[in-house]
Amino acid sequence: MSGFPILSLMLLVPLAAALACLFLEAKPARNLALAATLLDFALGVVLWANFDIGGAQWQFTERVELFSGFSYALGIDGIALLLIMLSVFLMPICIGASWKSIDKRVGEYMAAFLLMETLMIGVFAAQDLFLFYIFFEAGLIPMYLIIGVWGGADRIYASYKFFLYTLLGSVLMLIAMLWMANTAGTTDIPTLMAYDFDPHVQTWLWLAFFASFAVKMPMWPVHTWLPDAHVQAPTAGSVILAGVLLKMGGYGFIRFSLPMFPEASAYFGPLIWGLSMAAVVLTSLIALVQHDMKKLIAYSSVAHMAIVTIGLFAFNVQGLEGSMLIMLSHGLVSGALFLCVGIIYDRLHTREIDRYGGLSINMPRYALFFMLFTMASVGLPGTSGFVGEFLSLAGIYQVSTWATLICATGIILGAAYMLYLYRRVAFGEQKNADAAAMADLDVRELLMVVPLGIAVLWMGIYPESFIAPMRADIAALDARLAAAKPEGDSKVAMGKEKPVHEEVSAHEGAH
Amino acid sequence: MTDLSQYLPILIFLVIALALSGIIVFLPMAVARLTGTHNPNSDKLSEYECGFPAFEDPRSQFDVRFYLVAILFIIFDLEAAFLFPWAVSLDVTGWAGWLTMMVFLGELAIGLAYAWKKGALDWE
Amino acid sequence: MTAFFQSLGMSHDWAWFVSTICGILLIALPLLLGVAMIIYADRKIWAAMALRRGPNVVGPFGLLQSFADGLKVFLQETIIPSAANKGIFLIAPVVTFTVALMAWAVIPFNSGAILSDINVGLLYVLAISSLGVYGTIMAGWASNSKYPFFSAMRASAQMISYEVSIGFILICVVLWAGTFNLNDIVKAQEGHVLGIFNGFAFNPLLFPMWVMFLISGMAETQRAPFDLTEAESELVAGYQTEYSSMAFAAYWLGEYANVLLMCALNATLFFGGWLPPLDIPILYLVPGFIWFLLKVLFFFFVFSWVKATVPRYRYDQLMRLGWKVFLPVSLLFVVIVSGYLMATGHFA
Amino acid sequence: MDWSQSLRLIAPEETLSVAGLVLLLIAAWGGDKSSRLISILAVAALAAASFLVAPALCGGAMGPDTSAFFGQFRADAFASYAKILIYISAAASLVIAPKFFDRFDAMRAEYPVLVVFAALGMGIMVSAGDLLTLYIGLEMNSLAAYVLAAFLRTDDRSAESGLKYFVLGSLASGILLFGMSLTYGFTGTTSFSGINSALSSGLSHGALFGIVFMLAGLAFKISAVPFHMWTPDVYEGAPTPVTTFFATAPKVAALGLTMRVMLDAFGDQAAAWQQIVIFISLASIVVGALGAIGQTNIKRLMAYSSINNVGFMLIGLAVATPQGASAMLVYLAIYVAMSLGGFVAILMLKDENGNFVEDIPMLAGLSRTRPALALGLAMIMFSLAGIPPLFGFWGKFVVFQSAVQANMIALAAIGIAASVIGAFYYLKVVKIMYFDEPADVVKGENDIWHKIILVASVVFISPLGYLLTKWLGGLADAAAAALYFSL
Amino acid sequence: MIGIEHYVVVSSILFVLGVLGIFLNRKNIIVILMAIELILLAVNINLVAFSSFLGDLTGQIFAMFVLTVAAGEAAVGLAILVIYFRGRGSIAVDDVNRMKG
Repeated sequence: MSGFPILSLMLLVPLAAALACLFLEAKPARNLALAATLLDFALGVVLWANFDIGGAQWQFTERVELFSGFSYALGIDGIALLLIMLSVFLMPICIGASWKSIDKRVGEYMAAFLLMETLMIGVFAAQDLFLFYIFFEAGLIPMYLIIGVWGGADRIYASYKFFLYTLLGSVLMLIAMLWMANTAGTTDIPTLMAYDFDPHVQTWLWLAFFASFAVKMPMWPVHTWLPDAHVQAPTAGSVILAGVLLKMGGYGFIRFSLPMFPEASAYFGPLIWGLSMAAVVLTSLIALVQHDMKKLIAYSSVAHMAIVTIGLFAFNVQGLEGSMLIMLSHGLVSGALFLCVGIIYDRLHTREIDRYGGLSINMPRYALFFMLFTMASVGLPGTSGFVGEFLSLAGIYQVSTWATLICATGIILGAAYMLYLYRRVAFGEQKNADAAAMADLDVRELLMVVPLGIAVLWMGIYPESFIAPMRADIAALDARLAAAKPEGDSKVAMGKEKPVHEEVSAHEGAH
Repeated sequence: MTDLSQYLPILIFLVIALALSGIIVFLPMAVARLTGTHNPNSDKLSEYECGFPAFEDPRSQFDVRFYLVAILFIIFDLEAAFLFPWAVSLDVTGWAGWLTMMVFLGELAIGLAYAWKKGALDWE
Repeated sequence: MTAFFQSLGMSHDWAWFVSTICGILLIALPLLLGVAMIIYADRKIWAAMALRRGPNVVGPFGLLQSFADGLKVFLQETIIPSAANKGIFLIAPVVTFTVALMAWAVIPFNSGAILSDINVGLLYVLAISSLGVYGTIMAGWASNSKYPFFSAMRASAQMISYEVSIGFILICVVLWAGTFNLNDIVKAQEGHVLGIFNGFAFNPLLFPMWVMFLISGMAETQRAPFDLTEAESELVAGYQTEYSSMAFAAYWLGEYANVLLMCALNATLFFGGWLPPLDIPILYLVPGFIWFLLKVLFFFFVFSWVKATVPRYRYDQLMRLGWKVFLPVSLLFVVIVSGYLMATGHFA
Repeated sequence: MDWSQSLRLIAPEETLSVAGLVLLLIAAWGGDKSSRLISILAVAALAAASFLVAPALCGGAMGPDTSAFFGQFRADAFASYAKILIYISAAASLVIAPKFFDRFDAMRAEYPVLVVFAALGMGIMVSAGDLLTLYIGLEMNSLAAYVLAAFLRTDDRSAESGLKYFVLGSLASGILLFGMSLTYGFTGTTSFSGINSALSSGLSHGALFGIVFMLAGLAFKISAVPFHMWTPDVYEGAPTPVTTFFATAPKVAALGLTMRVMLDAFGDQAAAWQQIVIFISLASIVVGALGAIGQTNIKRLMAYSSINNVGFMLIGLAVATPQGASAMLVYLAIYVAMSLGGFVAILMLKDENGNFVEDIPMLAGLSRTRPALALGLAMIMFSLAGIPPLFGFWGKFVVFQSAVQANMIALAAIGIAASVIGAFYYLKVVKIMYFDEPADVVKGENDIWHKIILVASVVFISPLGYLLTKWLGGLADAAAAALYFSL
Repeated sequence: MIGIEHYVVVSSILFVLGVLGIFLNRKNIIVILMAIELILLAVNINLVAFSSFLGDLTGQIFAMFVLTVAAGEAAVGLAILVIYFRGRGSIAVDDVNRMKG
């Protein structure tokens, strides 16, 4: 496998398909898009299969000096691998989700999605600072169009908000990147990850990156674009937005903020914790009173991402691994939840929770999967959500017990609003005749939710598959952060071999 | 600094000429007042238009060709400004100066030809 | 002259000042007198050509006719039309007349008899004569009357049209003389052709230029056959229609002063100024001033002669002559003359 | 220096002069019937001139060998770079013109001639090594441009735009000249290198005033805030091919000239003018962006966009380093492509009767009725906004990079943050084309030349453009080096 | 003795008058053209004065170029004004408002 530019190929396949789709009629465009995404998924599987766990940190590297000022450099480590896998896994599902619901300008729609896929893979695979930036920023254009053209009634406001918020965040990052490239004399990300910037300057650089990633993530209080964008975006748009685009922020923290500016990260750690705590509680409370299903899930995303950030800034292996797992899990689960919303939206064309009810009666299969994903979102052990949240909280506990306490509250609230949602939608009496007459999942929809369900369960039951590829990278990151690690208040003492398990189970109980 | 003393007589001349023409124009006016010749009335003071009262604003639109002449004059007369210093210093500039000016005149001639062909020089 | 006044006990500066004043008066006053006489002469010549008598009542042979006319207009009422822009209306004749006098400051009447021997005398003359347009256009505009306005437009268009070719004609002269100083231009004409003829006009390359200059001069001064500005049938009396009394006379005088200036320029630039016509020592016994005066009078005769014999041009013919004949031809002659001078090593 | 060498160095100018004069005669004798032939010949002349300047650019010509007529004229790589852009823009505005003017039955033979003369003047501007040459070039360009703006004689807006352009352009020339006269007076020379060495000992107040006035005059010419007010009106009123020309070639020339003057003549005194340029550039960015928001006429929008873009380019000047100059040149090249594409796309917006559509709301739903055109325009808009992966981003990128390299991080940060405001109105155009219900107005047929130019510029600004970064950067570096060599 | 500063002051005053003439004039476009000429005149005074004081001819040559170009500019300006007047029937400054924004 060595030497074969598989990453470039993965970028090229959807790009070429995107261009072709522009010129195609609706039906062939759908088929081509599906074929291309499936092919990319297959390539992703090949990629994972060939990924040498425990081998070199950066694998599948490619480097061509095509440009002046930056280079076409690709390469992945375990972290990137998993996020790429997430992307290529979700894409065919997105295409499937849009199979029927999108009936106007299908070619352009598919082109936008395929372009999106290229850019997402590019973000995770880029090994050059500016190449990363270009992929990172470019995602705005197709997403803007997806929301604006195929979105709901308020789509224009939402698309503007999405675009301008994100743009403002990322241009500041560009300046920081320019400064870094100038100071370090290189744009190579692996090199920069090991470069020690002056701690004083780090503060500014960190803030500039933070501006971008916080908006993208999104962190409270700059999250307000997300509910709007989600509500207005078409189903597949929401899936990809929640599933992958939000992860770019977290990936940015892991790839840039933490390793490149460890001192500044430590310095700003409390800020992050504060914001995250506020986000978890506030957005959960907001989610509790939502009447719009998508909005509810959107706010839940903000809450979940807050746990990610707090885990990231715990400065230990547990926190980092946990955050990564939450990201992966959330990618699957929130995608799946949006899909579930989309499925019933396609039938009733409303997202009002009150219009539904008792769906478990006429749509038992749907109710089953919806429940699975709800539980995963809540973080029920055995589903993907549990592992990540547990590890994250374990990580932050070592640093700040208060933060852990408050975040755990958030998780309880999360259970509340998700279960409340499920109860209102799936149980209770069938108030609405139309809702009661809705058909259950068809084959296409099953084909979309079943893989998601399997993945959720797999991740919950055997997370090692997902932790293994990134273990070495997380360890490296942890080592990089070691010097700046803040002193925790929980005074966790390294005990003997056995009590470690007790400690874990104790927390589990509290959970 | 060039010697400007030769211009002083011109200045004096200007003063005297102004005085002289002032006398010519204004003295009779004063005299007329003294002799009582000054006796205006509205008919005398109306402008001359073949015995009719004026029909229209005399400064209303007039022929655009006057503009054209003015524009052409500005162009061609000012080009001559370059010729004057050239003409007296041809001994210094030599063939290079001559050739340069011929190029310039050639361009001027082309401009003239263009104006001619376009009918800018025709009055009717 | 300065020395003379110094001998009267004045300081040098004062002596210079007084002598300059005297010089100016020596130019201006005879000029006025000369203009008066020349008007008389003009009418006489014109009459003679038409086999009429002309003015013959006032004074011997009517010699005092102009003075009688002058006295008459002097005692007339100066009418300022109510619609006129009063200030400009009154300044206009002052400008015209002043400008007509000013140009004489650099004309050499004799070797050294020049008020202001500046190095760019010719440019000065060109500049001052260009200013003449202002008097005309101000009069036309300030009168606020249709005919004067049209006349002023015509007059200025005509003047500037011919100024263009005059400029190029003068370039030819300057090329040959190598200077702008009128005195030096005169000197450069000494024995210019075959060592005998004093005057550029005898030079085959410059003769056409002189012809054009003469004609342009007539157009420039709005003399017949180019007196379209005062074509009585169309425009009454031209831009000075609304003027009366001495203001009117100021135009009259200024116009003739300009005619005389043109004659003087013809003499100076093409016929050797105060030099005798031929470079023969015996002719130098006659004072230069006399030669100059004779030449000026001769050209004035030509002007009168033309006025008496040539019918008036139409305006389009006038413009065509200026733009389509004189301008290209003079341009061509600049090329020819300078080329000839370069080729013959005139400057070497 | 000998004459033949000088004459060889100005070969492109000679070509254009001769071509212009010959074409003028053809125009006089052939009349408007020959306008097509004249256009073709004019394009050929511009191509020939480009061919003649190319070697100097590729060879990175600099130094004394490129100095003609005792340093009055410089045929170095910098000049060549700018000239190629100018000639390309001029040729493009010739190619797109006939279809436009045919509509008004106003394709006159003088149009190509004027464009050629304007291009000639602009070439002289960027080659100027002396205030005198500068002035001649500037006026040669301006005089032709004033006439071009008023070229549609029957159209009120065109005449008004010509008038405004003339009045404010002359005012700018006057201010510039006044600055030049002061500079001359207080340095005793008009040659750039002479001024530079005269100022090396220090800057007198008079010379400082000279710099300020010159900067103000140049700011007028490049339509930078606070001297930008003529731009929207002129861009709106002038015939669209002429606007295309105005938005591209004179911008290149004026910016090139500004660089030459500021970096060459006043290069050692950068501290004296940097603050002003920084202010001008940030003000242009903000005012250009804010002013565009309320516009409904797409040509006005593009005018504000050009003000905005000039602001970004000026950041490269404010930096006053070779990197900054090089970045500006790269930005210029990209900007020219974007403007050309943008205006050609505007030119292609015609209703079924062939009338030109300039109202932005009329573009509603263009993506459904004319998908290819809408895609092109949308790409140009995103590129103007500087959103990667479109090539417009690269221009901003290099400019900000140079600012950061010169440690002017605050400038870069403010500038780039302000670019977000600009994104708003570019998005508006895209929104109207893509999100709104079709107004179904744009229906007209289009000329093949328009399509070719649009496709060419869109391909250039597409991500494929990045493949050119190395080459373009190399040329710009050589050009900037030439600019700095003459110090 | 009149020094260079006097010339500069005079020319500066003329320059300012010219600029003000353009911006404050609300009446007639011709006045604007004249104001432009005034600016160029100020420039020429500067150039010639400096040239004379520096003993360097360049300034005078420059002044001549300025003169010539000013003439060309005036010609073009008048031509455009005539076109404008034909279309609009007015040369009042306040009427130049077909485009706003």
